[in-house]
Amino acid sequence: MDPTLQLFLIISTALFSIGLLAALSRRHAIFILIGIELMLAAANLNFIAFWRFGPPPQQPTGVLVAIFSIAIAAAEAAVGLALVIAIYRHYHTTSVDKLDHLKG
Amino acid sequence: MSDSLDQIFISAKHWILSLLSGLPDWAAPIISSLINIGALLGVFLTLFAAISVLERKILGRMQNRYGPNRVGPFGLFQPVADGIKMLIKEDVVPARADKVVHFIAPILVAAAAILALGVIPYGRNMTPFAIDGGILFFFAVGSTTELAVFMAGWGSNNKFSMLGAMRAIAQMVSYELPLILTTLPVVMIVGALSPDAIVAAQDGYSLSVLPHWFVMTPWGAAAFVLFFVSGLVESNRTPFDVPEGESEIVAGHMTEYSGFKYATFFMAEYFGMFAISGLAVTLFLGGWHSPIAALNFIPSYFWFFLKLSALLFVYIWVRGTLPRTRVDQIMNFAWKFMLPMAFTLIVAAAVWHYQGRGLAGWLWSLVVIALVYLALSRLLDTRKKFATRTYRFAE
Amino acid sequence: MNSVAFLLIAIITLAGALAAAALPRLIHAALSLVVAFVGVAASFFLLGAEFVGLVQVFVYVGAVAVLIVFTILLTRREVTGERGINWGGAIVALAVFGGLLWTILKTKSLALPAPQIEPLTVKRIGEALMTNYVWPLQCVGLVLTAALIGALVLVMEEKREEK
Amino acid sequence: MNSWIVSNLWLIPAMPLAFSLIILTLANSRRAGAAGLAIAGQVIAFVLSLVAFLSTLQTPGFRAVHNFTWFTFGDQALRLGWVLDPLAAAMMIMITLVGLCIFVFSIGYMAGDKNFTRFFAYLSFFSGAMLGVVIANSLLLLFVSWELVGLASYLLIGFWIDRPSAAAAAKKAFITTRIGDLGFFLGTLWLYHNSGTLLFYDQGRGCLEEAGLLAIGGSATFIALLIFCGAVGKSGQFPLHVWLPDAMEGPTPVSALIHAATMVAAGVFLIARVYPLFSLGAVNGVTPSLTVVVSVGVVTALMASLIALAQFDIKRILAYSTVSQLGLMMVSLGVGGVAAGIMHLIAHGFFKALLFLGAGSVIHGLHHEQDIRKMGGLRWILPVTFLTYAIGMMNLSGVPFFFSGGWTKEEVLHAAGHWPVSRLPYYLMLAGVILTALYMTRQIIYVFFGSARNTDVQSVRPAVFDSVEAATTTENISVGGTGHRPVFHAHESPPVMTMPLIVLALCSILFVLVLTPAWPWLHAYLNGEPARVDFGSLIQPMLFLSLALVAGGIGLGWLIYRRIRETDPLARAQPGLFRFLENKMWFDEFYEQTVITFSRILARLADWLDRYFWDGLVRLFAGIGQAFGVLSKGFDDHGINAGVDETMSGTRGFGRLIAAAHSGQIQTYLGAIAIGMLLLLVLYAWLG
Repeated sequence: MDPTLQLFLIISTALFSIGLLAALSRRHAIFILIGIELMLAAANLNFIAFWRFGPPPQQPTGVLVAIFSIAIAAAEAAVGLALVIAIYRHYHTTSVDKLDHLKG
Repeated sequence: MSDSLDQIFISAKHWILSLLSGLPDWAAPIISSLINIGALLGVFLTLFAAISVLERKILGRMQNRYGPNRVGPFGLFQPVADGIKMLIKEDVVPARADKVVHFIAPILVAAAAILALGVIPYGRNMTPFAIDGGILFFFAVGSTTELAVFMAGWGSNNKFSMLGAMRAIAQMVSYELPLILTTLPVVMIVGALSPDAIVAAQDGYSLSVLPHWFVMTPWGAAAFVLFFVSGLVESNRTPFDVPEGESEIVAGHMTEYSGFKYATFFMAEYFGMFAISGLAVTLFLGGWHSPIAALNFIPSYFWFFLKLSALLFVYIWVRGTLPRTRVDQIMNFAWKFMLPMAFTLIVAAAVWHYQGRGLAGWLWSLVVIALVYLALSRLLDTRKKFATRTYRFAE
Repeated sequence: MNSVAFLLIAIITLAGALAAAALPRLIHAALSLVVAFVGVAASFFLLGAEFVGLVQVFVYVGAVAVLIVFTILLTRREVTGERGINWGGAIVALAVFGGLLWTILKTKSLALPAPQIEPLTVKRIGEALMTNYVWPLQCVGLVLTAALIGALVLVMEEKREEK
Repeated sequence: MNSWIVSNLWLIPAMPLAFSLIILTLANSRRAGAAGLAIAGQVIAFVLSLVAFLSTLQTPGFRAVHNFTWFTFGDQALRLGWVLDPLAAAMMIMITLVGLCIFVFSIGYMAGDKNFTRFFAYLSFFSGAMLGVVIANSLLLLFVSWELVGLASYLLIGFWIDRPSAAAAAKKAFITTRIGDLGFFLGTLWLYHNSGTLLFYDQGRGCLEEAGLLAIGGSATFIALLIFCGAVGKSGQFPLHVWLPDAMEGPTPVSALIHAATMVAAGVFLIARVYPLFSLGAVNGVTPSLTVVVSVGVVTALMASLIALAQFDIKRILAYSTVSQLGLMMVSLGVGGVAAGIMHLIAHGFFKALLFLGAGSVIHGLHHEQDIRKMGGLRWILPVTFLTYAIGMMNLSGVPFFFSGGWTKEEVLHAAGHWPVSRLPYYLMLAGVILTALYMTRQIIYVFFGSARNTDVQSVRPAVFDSVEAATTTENISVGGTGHRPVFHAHESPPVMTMPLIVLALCSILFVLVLTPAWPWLHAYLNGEPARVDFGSLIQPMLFLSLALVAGGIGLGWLIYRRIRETDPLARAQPGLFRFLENKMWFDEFYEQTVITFSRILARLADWLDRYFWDGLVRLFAGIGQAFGVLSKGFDDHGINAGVDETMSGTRGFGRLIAAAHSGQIQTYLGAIAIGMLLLLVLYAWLG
């Protein structure tokens, strides 16, 4: 049995949920970034899967969007990690629990 | 006759596969891959053994001493003795180490190096893992090395290891950019990421003596030099061996490794060197093409390994000649000279292309490179920052 | 494309991801993340998008993972920051997973097999990038440059204050 | 060349102005640069003036204008322009040449001043502004330049700003001339109202040409008189002459520039320029406005001569002589001798600059001593200065034959003698000639002859010069700055100061060549006629008369002042009269008692009004406002605030409720987003 689109979608859903889990339940700021990277990877997987299973002849749109999204993810990771370092230097913590200056 | 000699290994592989024709369908590609892997490992392990003893002998020659000359004739069995010594040594793991990471690191390093070797065409039809984006695969796998080095440094839980790993990652990340950017002109001119296509593009001769290798063009020659220097850094060789400089931080990220794990690191380093040199041969030195049309009867793999050996000799030569550079010098060199030059080469290659790839393009791209080189050397001239040296007591 | 490979890749990917989300030590989580990324890259290979898979390995393993690891090193002083798991978040994540799964399973039209396609060469991708998608490509280049400079500024600013 | 210089005539004033601006940007230490730039600007202006002058020689009565539109309002266009005619060309030559000499002289005179660069910037500015007056072909452009001249004179008279007397003199000069300028401005407005143009010459449509004069008609007298007010102020005519002697507070080169080339010449030039306005509707060459000009000129000339007789400040004597000579020029213009007036103006420009610079040289040599009673016997110590000064004195006194001043005075007297209304001005002028010779003889005897009367001056001998230097150094600090150069063995001024004197002396003598009745070239040139050579007319009866008068004046002066004692001979003979004259006929006191007192009373009245009347009104309104305020506050407090407070507290309570949801923790927000997404998903699935 060859894997169907549905299977790939389930995998990506699982990946997304695990990313969400990491982003929501862990208190270290880097874990949130890890979670976000996982969610992005899940989205990329979706793009590629939909491209692959689309009716031929396919335009390489899904692939290109995935490439762009990887580039953006790299930028996001760079800025996000720089932020983590800046926050760490400023507040001497990386725990998002303690970063609640926006508390209403 | 020469063709059959040229394709002798391919024929052998097909003969083995034909012997196993009884097996189910899905097994054939696996067997084929296994044969490739086996051949690859066999060849390069042998080469590793040979180079390890040759390096010591050549270095000895350069430094006015004998190299290893006790084990076997001319000391040729020295690698065997070394191997046995490594294997029977105690495998020491520090008590506070992160054991899993510490264990995985050498495997990952070696795996990356071997994988990188897989995409290089060693002869006509002799590419173990021929994929469309071979160059990209090479670098993707190569970039894993950094992570492995980090794991080694971090997993050892040792300050020297950590420092070494940091140094290694810093310089590898810095030099990965020029390394990749110098391949770009070639990729651009050929229009493909596949090593086979790149080698094929360097076929042909002018006047049947001047091969159409990319190293014969101005941008190609410059790119080759830059690539070679970046390769030196990537494989942590002298003069860029600060990550594992014995006199500074013991052995860098390998400090806490012993026995077979250390041997694996050692082997991975040499494999990395082979891979970089092999890629340099593929990209700039015409791969397995012979230098003169008349010598085409000699099998392709012979030419490849001849060029590879020549490059490896240069590696050893450099190691025996140059002192170690400082960390800040390495970084400045990467960001202030290598990177701008690499970008320039892309422009120069474009100029070459749009001038018709002839003599005019040759000259124009030389002009571009020379201009930028002169400008950079003016800008980066540090001599004026120092006062002239005066000898007070040594008149 | 065969199901054995798919199964293997799926297991590796999900295991790596789960480890990345749940391992107590940050450094292990980061390394597990690399495994998950490699798994995703492998599934790209499986889907016929070799180039994207290579880029995925190249960018995530070669760059992002190293960055994360470096950040962990630079912010290592705080070891006892982790105080258990926020279970509310876990429940939400589980609920989202349930909802999405239910939706996917409910949609019958998704259970379609892969059609035959001509292989997607790097040349095609390159041509698409340089023709139809040249504008987004430039934008991405700009974004990357801006992010690079922004990251540098973010990290440098504090350093100067400390002096 | 011809058309080029006409369309680029603006360069002549623009060069000194531009160089002045450049000098202003220089540092105080760039002395050589400042002086060099100023002189370069002047030289360029001089060369351009020469070019302009040469192009006016082509035809007699040459006149070329270049007009352009400055801006347009409504359907009216305000047009400016410049004119090149013999009058302007001759004036330009004189101004640039005399200015050049003064600039060069200033290098030596101001050598010790710490604001050397500023001085040259102002000088250059002054010269440029005056050149603007000369070339203007529009009353408005003339007025603008006129006011720039006023500003420059203010800046220069008050150049030594740390001296209160200089500041006061600058203010006085500025305000006094401003009174006249008010009249000038009103006249300008009236002129514009009537003629619709301010251009002098505009192809028959200018206000000095047929059509324009026709449009002005009967009001010309009033317009002319109003414009004359400006000239009175600028040229120091009675009754606005009081600022001119006080302007001596400025550095001596400034006095020279004001009295010879620029400022006071502007008034006379203005009358000459708008002469058609004055002579409009003349019967036999006489109009009411011209009669006023003559009267004012006569009064000024005589009064100033008399005052000059009793002054002791070397520069003040020269200042009053300027006032009297200007009166003479006014008379000349009034009686119809425009060319004679301008000729005298130009000749006066040369010799008065010479006299002032000579006085400056004396003052410089004596370390800023200006009292002639403390001088004497200087003819051996300052030989060059003495010789040139004597030439200047001869010019001013009106000695004919060799001195241009004498010939031009002849011309003026000649014109006055033919005035049809009355012979009185003529006779009074003759009396003025005697007086002029008298006071100049007095001055030169006081300064150069006899023996030194003051210990300070006595010690102006080489042997003991250094002790004087030490004794007067303290004074010098306040005057010339600290960098004053000691002149131990050079009793004469340096060449940079004596060279201009010599050049000016030569000019004033050589100028005779174009003045004499034998070849009245300048007269003809200014009148736009070809000149004739006629040696026969060289000898005229009037020449002997004036020669006799001058000789009488000088001889009388020699008799009276031959022996100088502690007090002035005239003071011994007529103490009351002398005191009257010495105190400048009590003009300042008179103004103090009348004009200034009146304005002070007015000011007190205004002050009282401000304090009590207007302030009371303001207080009243303020009280009303306060009352409203109190009322409004009560209403606010008890009416509106209560309602607003209720609303606010309600809002605040609600806000607290909402804020509780904002934990500030990113994960809460992320979770909320996830839940929201989930809900959307469920909704979507539900509907689809």
